[in-house]
Amino acid sequence: MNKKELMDVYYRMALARSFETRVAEQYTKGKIGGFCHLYAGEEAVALGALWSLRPEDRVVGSYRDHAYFLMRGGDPKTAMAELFGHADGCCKGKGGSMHMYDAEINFLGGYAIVGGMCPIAVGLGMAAKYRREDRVVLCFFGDGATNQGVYHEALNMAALYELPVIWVCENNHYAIGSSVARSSAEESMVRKAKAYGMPTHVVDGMDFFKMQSVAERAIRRARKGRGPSFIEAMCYRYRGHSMSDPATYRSPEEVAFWKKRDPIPRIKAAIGHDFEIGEEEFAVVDERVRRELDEAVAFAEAGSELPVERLYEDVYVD
Amino acid sequence: MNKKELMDVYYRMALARSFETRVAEQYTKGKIGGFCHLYAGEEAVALGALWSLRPEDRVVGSYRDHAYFLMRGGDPKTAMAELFGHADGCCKGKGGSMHMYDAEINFLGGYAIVGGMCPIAVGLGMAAKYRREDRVVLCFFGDGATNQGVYHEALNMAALYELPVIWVCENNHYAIGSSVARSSAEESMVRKAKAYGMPTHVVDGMDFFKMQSVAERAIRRARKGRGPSFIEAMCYRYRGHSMSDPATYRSPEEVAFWKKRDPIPRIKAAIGHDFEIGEEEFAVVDERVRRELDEAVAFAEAGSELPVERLYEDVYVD
Amino acid sequence: MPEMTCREALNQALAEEMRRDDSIIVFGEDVALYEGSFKVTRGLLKEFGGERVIDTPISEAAIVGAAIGAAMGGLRPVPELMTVNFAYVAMDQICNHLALMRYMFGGQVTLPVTIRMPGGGGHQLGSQHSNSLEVHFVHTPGLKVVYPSTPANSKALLKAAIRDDNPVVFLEHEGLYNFKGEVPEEVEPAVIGRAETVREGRDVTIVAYGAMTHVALEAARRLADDSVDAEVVDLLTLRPWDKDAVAASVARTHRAVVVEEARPVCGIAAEVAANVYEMAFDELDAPIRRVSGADVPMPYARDLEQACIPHADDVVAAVRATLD
Amino acid sequence: MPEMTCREALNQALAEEMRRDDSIIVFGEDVALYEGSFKVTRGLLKEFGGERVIDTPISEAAIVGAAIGAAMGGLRPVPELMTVNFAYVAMDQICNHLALMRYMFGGQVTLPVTIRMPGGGGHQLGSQHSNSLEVHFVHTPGLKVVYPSTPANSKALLKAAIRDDNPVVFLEHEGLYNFKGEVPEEVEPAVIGRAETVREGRDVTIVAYGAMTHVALEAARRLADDSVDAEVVDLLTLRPWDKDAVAASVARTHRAVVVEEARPVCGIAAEVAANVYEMAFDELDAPIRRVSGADVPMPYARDLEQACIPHADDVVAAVRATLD
Ligand SMILES: Cc1ncc(C[n+]2csc(CCOP(=O)(O)OP(=O)(O)O)c2C)c(N)n1
Ligand SMILES: Cc1ncc(C[n+]2csc(CCOP(=O)(O)OP(=O)(O)O)c2C)c(N)n1
Ligand SMILES: [Mg+2]
Ligand SMILES: [Mg+2]
Repeated sequence: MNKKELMDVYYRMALARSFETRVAEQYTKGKIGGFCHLYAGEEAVALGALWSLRPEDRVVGSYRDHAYFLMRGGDPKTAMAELFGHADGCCKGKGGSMHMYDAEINFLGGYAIVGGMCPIAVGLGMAAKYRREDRVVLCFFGDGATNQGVYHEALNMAALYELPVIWVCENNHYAIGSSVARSSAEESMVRKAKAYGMPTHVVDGMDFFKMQSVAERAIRRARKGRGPSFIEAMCYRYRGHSMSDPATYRSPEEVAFWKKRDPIPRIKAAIGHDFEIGEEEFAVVDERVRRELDEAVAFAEAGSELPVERLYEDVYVD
Repeated sequence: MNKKELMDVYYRMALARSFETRVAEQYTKGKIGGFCHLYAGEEAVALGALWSLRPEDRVVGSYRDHAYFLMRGGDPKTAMAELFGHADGCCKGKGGSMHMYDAEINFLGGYAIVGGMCPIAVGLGMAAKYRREDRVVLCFFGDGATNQGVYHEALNMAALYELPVIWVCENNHYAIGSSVARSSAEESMVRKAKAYGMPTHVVDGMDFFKMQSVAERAIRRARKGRGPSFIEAMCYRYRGHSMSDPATYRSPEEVAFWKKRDPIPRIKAAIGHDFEIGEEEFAVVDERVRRELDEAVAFAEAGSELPVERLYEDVYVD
Repeated sequence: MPEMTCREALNQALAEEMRRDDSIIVFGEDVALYEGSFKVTRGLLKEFGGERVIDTPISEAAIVGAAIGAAMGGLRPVPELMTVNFAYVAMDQICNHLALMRYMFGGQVTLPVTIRMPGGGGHQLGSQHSNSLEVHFVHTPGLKVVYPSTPANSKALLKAAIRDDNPVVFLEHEGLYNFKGEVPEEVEPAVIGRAETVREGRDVTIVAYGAMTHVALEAARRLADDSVDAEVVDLLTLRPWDKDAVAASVARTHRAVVVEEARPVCGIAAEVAANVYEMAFDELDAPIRRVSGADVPMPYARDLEQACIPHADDVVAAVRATLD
Repeated sequence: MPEMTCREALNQALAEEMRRDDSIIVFGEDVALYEGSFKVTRGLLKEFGGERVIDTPISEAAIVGAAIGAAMGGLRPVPELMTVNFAYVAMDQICNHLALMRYMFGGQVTLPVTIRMPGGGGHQLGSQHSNSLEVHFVHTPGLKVVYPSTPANSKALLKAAIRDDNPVVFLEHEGLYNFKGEVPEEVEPAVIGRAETVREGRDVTIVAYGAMTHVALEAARRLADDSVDAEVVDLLTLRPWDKDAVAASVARTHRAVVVEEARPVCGIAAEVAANVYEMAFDELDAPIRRVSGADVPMPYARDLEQACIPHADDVVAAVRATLD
């Protein structure tokens, strides 16, 4: 990767991280409602996985979806407006935090039923394969989703039909308050996925480069028509499960352990080392992020909800 | 096993086999309705698995349930009456072929939703464990059930809680017209079950002794509180999926291949060899089976349905 | 006009639509090689090949989810669930994904999915295989629900469902697969949401759908022998259902009976009745009678099962009660 | 009398019943160590230990199935589904197993299972997390369905549900968890199936349940300012629901409005209305009005969401319509 690309990596991770900080602020102010799940800490997973995609490739994920949306190129303005429930949000304010969507960038949705997006990824793969389109599908979900029945049905179908689907399991070690060890008889997500006879990879999800390279391999394989792959990205969420979870089930030591592996300083260090980039250049990016997020918040604050007369729109196509 | 026990093995297999022949006759005559799935060919699986159970152990299975019911000690009369839909059937005629049940013998049901009985086995295991009762649970299901989400949820829970559940997968190579190879990315049920970190066994399900010995091991382990096991019994159903399936998707050669491995002649040969038992002794058993089934059919023919006034009984406990 | 069964009519609708539009794919358990548990997909694999007619594992939730994804990917999937009973294991994908995704994503997704599901009682299939699940779908905004009753409307409605850009739950009564009737050479897609008056009459309106339409017609014939002239309205679509047609009929007859095979509590008949009262309270000369399936799990025994399903006698009795 | 929230009352009911009967076990996602997503199971792990208060994986279908098996094994399980929305993934175990097994097996099984499920809208949880699923359960024979509205009846009904030998779907409104009220020192189990007249009045009967009971009461207060004297009946149990109480009230008031948070089509209000007409057609001076949740997937935006949920204004308007 060249310098420009690497600075883009930094930008996207910084944007996603800072976005979550702003979201937390606005949530606390009561501007954002509902359940709100932040991605802070896991940025390298999403960005590494998304990095080698092409615009026409398709992405689905869970309710922890702000980062997917932004890193795929979504506009922070429409994202923030969505969180405010406003008409100019990416889903007109009908979706909210858990249900971002932007057809333009082929981010095809955040879904709030654990595992529920997995068979949808299968169908997207079926469409691409039938149409002989050169598109792959990326599906993000958590460790907890591997205990939901439909997840298994989906993996089996993807492998059986050799579909171009890349399964990205964000193993952040917890499903709300339940650690993997307390909820899964088999703690290794990769060993669990062996039941479907597809290539599997475990990777340090706090390291963008490792994540990116494993994902690239899987994507290339899918493009060649050789079927799905499974990636287990070991990672950690810095915050509680959602804005309302104080996360008392985790020790401060554990949190500190993972914060030491923060992907953002790591990428900074790597870039700094390879290209002799100093703090000033990062500060420029940070400033850009700050400005864009100021604009996003201002945009959201300026908006308003859809008029109630439009409540019944979008239930059916006319 | 002594001679008496072995003759009992023969009796039970012969009874189950002949029962299905009678059922087919009565079905063709229109005395039996609905979906009707025969167990012919798979007798060694059920009997081998059930053999080492104690009366207080509990058994659940699929809709292909006549054999479980009979081999567990159920009365052929109430079984046949159930198939006729009569009030003196094992479920008062409300269950039918797919839903036999007899609390007395701890056969706790045939279930007609593929995989649907698996979590019920988990709950039975939870109850036994919590009560510190020395009881195990045996759960029968087909290869097709391993593609149903809830099956995976159930196996995970059984392993996580170390429950005394023995999972018996009857791999008869087909789910209706779909061969395992055409429906499961991983054709080995045992490899699929590895995802739950419990001991797994593949066994020749056409051989009573092999089946019995593997099951006994699993049962012993469960009794010791060491958790669930998974058994894949390779077997074959001689008839179509149900009475209405001509089974044209299977070659005559394939059927012949499996019929050569028929568990009943095999057990006869083994007993004959070890104890020098001749055809006459088997003929006595065959005669007993014939008489019992004549009685069962006569019993069923003599009965009648519950009066319609009792339609609303059994929906709720008063 | 050629005569054929509902099964054949449905099969023709699938084949004709697939010829017309290569974005249509059909998938489900044993729909391809085995040609369908009820043989509705007979011949499709042969004509359209394995890329368009696909056998799936026994994974109903994933089948529906895959249909959603395939539709998002530009196809027009027509999955089959082997029977409607298995919709219970796919309920989350049907009601909490398919039905609401267009809305939740602010209109950005179009999901032209038609889920075909055989169902209905009367064949001694026992409690777990004899459910009539229409209420669950009709209760859920975002779905359309269609339930044909004859070969001709089976064909016209299935074509309409497939061409509709909304998710359609397409219910087929197993008891009607062998039911014969005339079907025009050329069938145009029906209008989803429009009821049909299948018999005109002055004295009472009988509202029915699916297999119950035939029960209602039989009742009307018997009533005619006693000089009661019943009008029979076949809803055909259960969501959205044709309130105007029903209200107009009741405005003429001043009496109504609603027949459903499904269970009564929060049933289709309750919905129709509640609306008719709202629309035509002053027109009604008697309370609306509901004739529903028995409020019990379906028993296996033949006579018990028959006692759970509405018959012409029951409808006749209900009509008489409204005339008293 | 001590004052407490619904959350505390439910928590007390669980603890008291567990003390009384060691066959009761509680399980579900994050109910033990985390003490419940809504903290209804707070303190239970500590008091009763990990053998009776058990965290499960995210496997709702298996949770319900395990409850069935545990009940067959002699226990009295009280599983929690984190929210009612996830009942969709467990629908087969709830409606096609739990509900019908006793019947299907000819009365040989007794399934004293109480499934607790928080639900209801109003917290901007979006389309997939704001469903009111009562209709699906109420439509299904074999289940009982309970929906309390105050701390006192929450406690009395949960005790009754747990002691009931039938499967009970126990719905808790998330918006009521912090709702406070007086609860007697000693609470006896309520009678399942009995409604309560929470306000007497002469002019109109407002039938409601769950959170809507408070909306109905607020409407009644406003109407009183205009000299309209409304009676409010809280159903408390939705299956079986108390037809006698409702009919008796309507026989006095001659007018009725039914309020539900759930969606209208085949809703609870349709069911109540259809029955009231059948029971008391000649008593009614005006058509029954239904006030239901909007017939759309739930939107996230605050005002849009509020527009989907019945408010006192809507009830007042409906009452006025019946009085015109
Ligand atoms: C079917 C279902 N059950 C329960 C929930 C409630 N819930 C939301 S997120 C969550 C934990 C998911 O954990 P995981 O899959 O590891 O993802 P993470 O939140 O850690 O990213 C649960 C139980 C849900 N949304 N869907
Ligand atoms: C959830 C569900 N889907 C579909 C069916 C229809 N069905 C009944 S049996 C069967 C095949 C099951 O195959 P397998 O599990 O291998 O058992 P076998 O019949 O071979 O004993 C199918 C698809 C069902 N009963 N339940
Ligand atoms: Mg997680
Ligand atoms: Mg099989």
